[in-house]
Amino acid sequence: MADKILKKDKAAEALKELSKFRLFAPAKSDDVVLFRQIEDPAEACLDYANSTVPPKKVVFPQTETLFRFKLGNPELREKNVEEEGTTVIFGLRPCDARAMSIVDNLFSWDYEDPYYLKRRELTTLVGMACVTPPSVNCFCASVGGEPFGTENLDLLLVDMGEEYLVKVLTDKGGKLAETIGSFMENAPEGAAAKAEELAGAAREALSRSIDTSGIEAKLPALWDSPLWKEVSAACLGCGICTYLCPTCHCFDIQDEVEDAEGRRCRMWDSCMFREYTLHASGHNPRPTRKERTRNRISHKYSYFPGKFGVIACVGCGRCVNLCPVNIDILEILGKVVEA
Amino acid sequence: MVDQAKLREVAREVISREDVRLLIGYRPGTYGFRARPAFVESAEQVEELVFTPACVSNLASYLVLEEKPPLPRGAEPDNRKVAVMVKGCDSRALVQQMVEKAYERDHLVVLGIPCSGVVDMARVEARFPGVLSAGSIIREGDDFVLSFDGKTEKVPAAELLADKCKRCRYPTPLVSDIMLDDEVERFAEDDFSDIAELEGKSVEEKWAYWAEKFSRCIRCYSCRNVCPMCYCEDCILDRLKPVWMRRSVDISENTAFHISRAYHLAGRCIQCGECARVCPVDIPLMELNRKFYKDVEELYDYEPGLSTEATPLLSTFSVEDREDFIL
Amino acid sequence: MKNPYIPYLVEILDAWYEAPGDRCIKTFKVTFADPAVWDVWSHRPGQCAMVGIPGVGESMFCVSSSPTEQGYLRFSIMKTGRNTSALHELEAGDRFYVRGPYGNTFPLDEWKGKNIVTIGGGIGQAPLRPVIQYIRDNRDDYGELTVIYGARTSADHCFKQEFEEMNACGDVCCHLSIDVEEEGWPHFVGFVPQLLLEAEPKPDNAIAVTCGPPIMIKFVLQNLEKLGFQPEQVYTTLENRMKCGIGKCGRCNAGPLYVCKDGPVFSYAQLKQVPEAFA
Amino acid sequence: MAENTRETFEPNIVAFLCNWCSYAGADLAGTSRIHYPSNVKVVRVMCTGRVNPLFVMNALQQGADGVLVSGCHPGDCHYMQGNYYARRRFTLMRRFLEYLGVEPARVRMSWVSASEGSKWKEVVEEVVEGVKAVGPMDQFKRRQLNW
Repeated sequence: MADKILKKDKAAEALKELSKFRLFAPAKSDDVVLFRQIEDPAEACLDYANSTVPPKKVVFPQTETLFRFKLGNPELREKNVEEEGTTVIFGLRPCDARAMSIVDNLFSWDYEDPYYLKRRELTTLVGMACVTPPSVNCFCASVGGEPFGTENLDLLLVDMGEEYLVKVLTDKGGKLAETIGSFMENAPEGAAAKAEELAGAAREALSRSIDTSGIEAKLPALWDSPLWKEVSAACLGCGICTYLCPTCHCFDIQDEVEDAEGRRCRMWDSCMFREYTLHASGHNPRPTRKERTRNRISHKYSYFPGKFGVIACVGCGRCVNLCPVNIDILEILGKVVEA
Repeated sequence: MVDQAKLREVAREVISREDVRLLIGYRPGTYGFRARPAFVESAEQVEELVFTPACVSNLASYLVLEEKPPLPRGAEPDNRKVAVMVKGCDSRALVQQMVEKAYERDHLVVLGIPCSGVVDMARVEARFPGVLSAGSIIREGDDFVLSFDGKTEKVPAAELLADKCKRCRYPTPLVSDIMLDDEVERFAEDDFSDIAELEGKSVEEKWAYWAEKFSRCIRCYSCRNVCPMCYCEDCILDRLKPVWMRRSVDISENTAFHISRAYHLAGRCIQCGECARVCPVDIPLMELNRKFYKDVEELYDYEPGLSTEATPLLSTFSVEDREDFIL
Repeated sequence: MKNPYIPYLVEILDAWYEAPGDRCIKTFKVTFADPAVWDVWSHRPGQCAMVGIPGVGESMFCVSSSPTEQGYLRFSIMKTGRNTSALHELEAGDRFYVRGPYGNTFPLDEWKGKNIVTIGGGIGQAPLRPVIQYIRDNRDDYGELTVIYGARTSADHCFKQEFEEMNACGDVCCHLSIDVEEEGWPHFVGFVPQLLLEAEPKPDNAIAVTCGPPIMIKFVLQNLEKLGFQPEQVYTTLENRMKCGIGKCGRCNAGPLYVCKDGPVFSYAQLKQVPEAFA
Repeated sequence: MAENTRETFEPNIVAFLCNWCSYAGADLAGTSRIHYPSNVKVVRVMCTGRVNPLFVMNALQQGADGVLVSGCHPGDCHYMQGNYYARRRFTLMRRFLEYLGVEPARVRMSWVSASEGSKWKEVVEEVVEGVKAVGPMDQFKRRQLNW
């Protein structure tokens, strides 16, 4: 399908139309932007930098039921993800969309994870290109992304000032575009070229970068390096860097019972927590934050690429922006390169 | 403001002492205006130390955060002292930790920094976005002077000051071995006006307010981990037997988490504001802590973190304690 | 495709205690409630399964029976936490849930024609039991079988009867030990690594498999090296906390390895490349 | 549980009673055939000092509409001081829960001695009336959200 134009004053109507699906869009709560299920287009905030919590939570909810049961009854009732129906994530950043394609590797290797994959199948991703980098700590271009990246997106919106240029990237995107076709018009000649120009400028505007070549091989060799103690000294051991990472995917499984009914559910977990690896015997293979930090970096930049051929980091900068003590993954990687 | 050269000189002397193994201070961050904790183990490292209004962290947390895995057989633990730089508010955490017997006074060398207020980094970054190269913030009278990318900007202090500083009762450290500057007179009072409005609302309005805040919580536990008073080795949040708080993230468990966190700080919170600062989804955690703080002061005339001779609030009582609600 | 998170219901055919104490060990002999599951279930020695009770939780245990034992699965479980305590409450006729089998297996086909030495300590014998059983059921395919096993006391010995049988039958060379002297104990007294030196198995055309507490494994590996075993000849199993069992949740990672998928069986040669494996 | 309307609402009250005074007081009410509302579910503890304030939170999560903590009168604690500590803890907890939006009527405390069977009746009546007036607890009860 040819490129379209969605005038900004029509955006609300388009969102209204899309809200017949399960529609997630960035919305403001106080000063925090989070992806929320939107019923009223007025809640959406499309003029935003980036969401604090990545939209991974739509396809990989922080807590989700795997199956339900009644005590004393052997029947296990599987959660039916299909029931959630068609889902649209509107206005996500290209890095966050790319992150989902990275996580897809994990959830589909060997055993297929039915919950995640079904949700991915049901979800259409409508991206919002980064005309200006959302933060000084964006470094998507260093890890295979682009401010105008289209990877894994079904539609890409480019903010051209008065209007959005809508690029249709997949059939799924095409179908979605049709449902809001009446609010859009054909893109005038030159719009694509203007978008190209903006893309180039956005790429130029990225202020941080890292040369990742060689890091994958180098990390295992730095196992005993003193650098890990140095970079983890300030670490508080909280879950910010992992929970807010669009590619982090570790989870815990717990059973919950309320009266005679129960469920087995899974919830995000973080390798930065002490309990994460703690054995029942009291032994902990990663006894301090030093080992946990080493694991976090190594997993993203060495183990994951070793297994799936892609770095498990999209350069969104959240872990740098939001770390309470300014632990900076680019600084750590810089030290790895230098070491 | 603290003379940076003097600060380094003192730090050099302290870390050179044989009975000191570690000095915890501040150094410039990796970008923009940020500053971050510094862990100095040798005299060579002192050159990077700074103290500026960007030094927001409460370093007292690190005294109780250290993880001590079992030592290899035959190895002796390093029991030498730890030196730590503290602002007025941070020093109260040390006092309260000692009240609770987290460690002995002579475990520490305290470098006190009389402080006229630190910035709210979120406000600074919102006002001057996109600053990557190292910027500096200094205090000049009633203004903060920010220098970055070759520019200098003067901003009235009140516009960038952290909220906790606007009501700081104890700008000068209450405990110190070496004071790095002249005492700062109390420049603000705390009348709890920030929570008065909410206190005056109906229970329905209150719950609507908190339900929205708690529903955002992602349970990263940064508020717990950053807190200098949250240092139980075995936290009930991590307990699986019994399960106090389920790990599932929903309004019920999130509320339970916030009640537990705040209650465990009743009569212990020393108002450093770190929890609210680090929360990635901006839950106003200090509004919870301050409710307790206010009630404790009002009911029991008690302020935590003022004297190492004090008894923890809930380990004591008075026969005369109010009981007007008891049937 | 079947949802891998949904477990199969099993019924306990028989259950008995192997060892007493706070951390007692109980063996469960189970079969699938739905016999049709046997058509899709096939495990090999070394493989694991998630065992649990809805409402309590799940934990990973090795299947301690050999596939050559038809019609049932066995699990030997030490009481350490919430889930294992709940499992220990169960008796013959009760039911719980199992999903799997997970992970890789001991390369028993590659080992054909070789002498096999198993070195186990405490509950660590559970993953070795299917190896021993498998070899005994395919006795002509393998050379000598040497079983070295120790536990703290004679009461702590798992699978006592089977050791007695093995001692009697003569096709297995059996070495047993306890840590501290006991009256009437006819075998070795001391730790398993010492017993290994005592037994002195020959490295020629041999494979050594060891399983037990980390500290024991550490010294067994050293002593096997002393005896001339090459890292390629030595196998062990790793254990980490696990939640999903299917290579998703990330919890069992030891360096780049997913213990639940790439393991639990590893050769010492492999593990030498992964420092975290011995952390 | 059947749907409750405000009119027919029968609150679920969890009462933590100390072994020495309030439990005995409630027992006395029973043996004296004093009728009192059956809404309270009693949990006997050795002393109100043993009642962790988080029990209140947990009870409200699990479906209680109100919580009552009851112990010996000040000065009469079997362990000398347990009720004094409890008094501080619940004073703070009650105010805090009110601040979060939990009606104070849901968190009550009383002193009932072993001889006060009739006071026990009055306390229960007052607590039940109070909770009835504010209706079912639905702020942060564990609900089967998205189960």
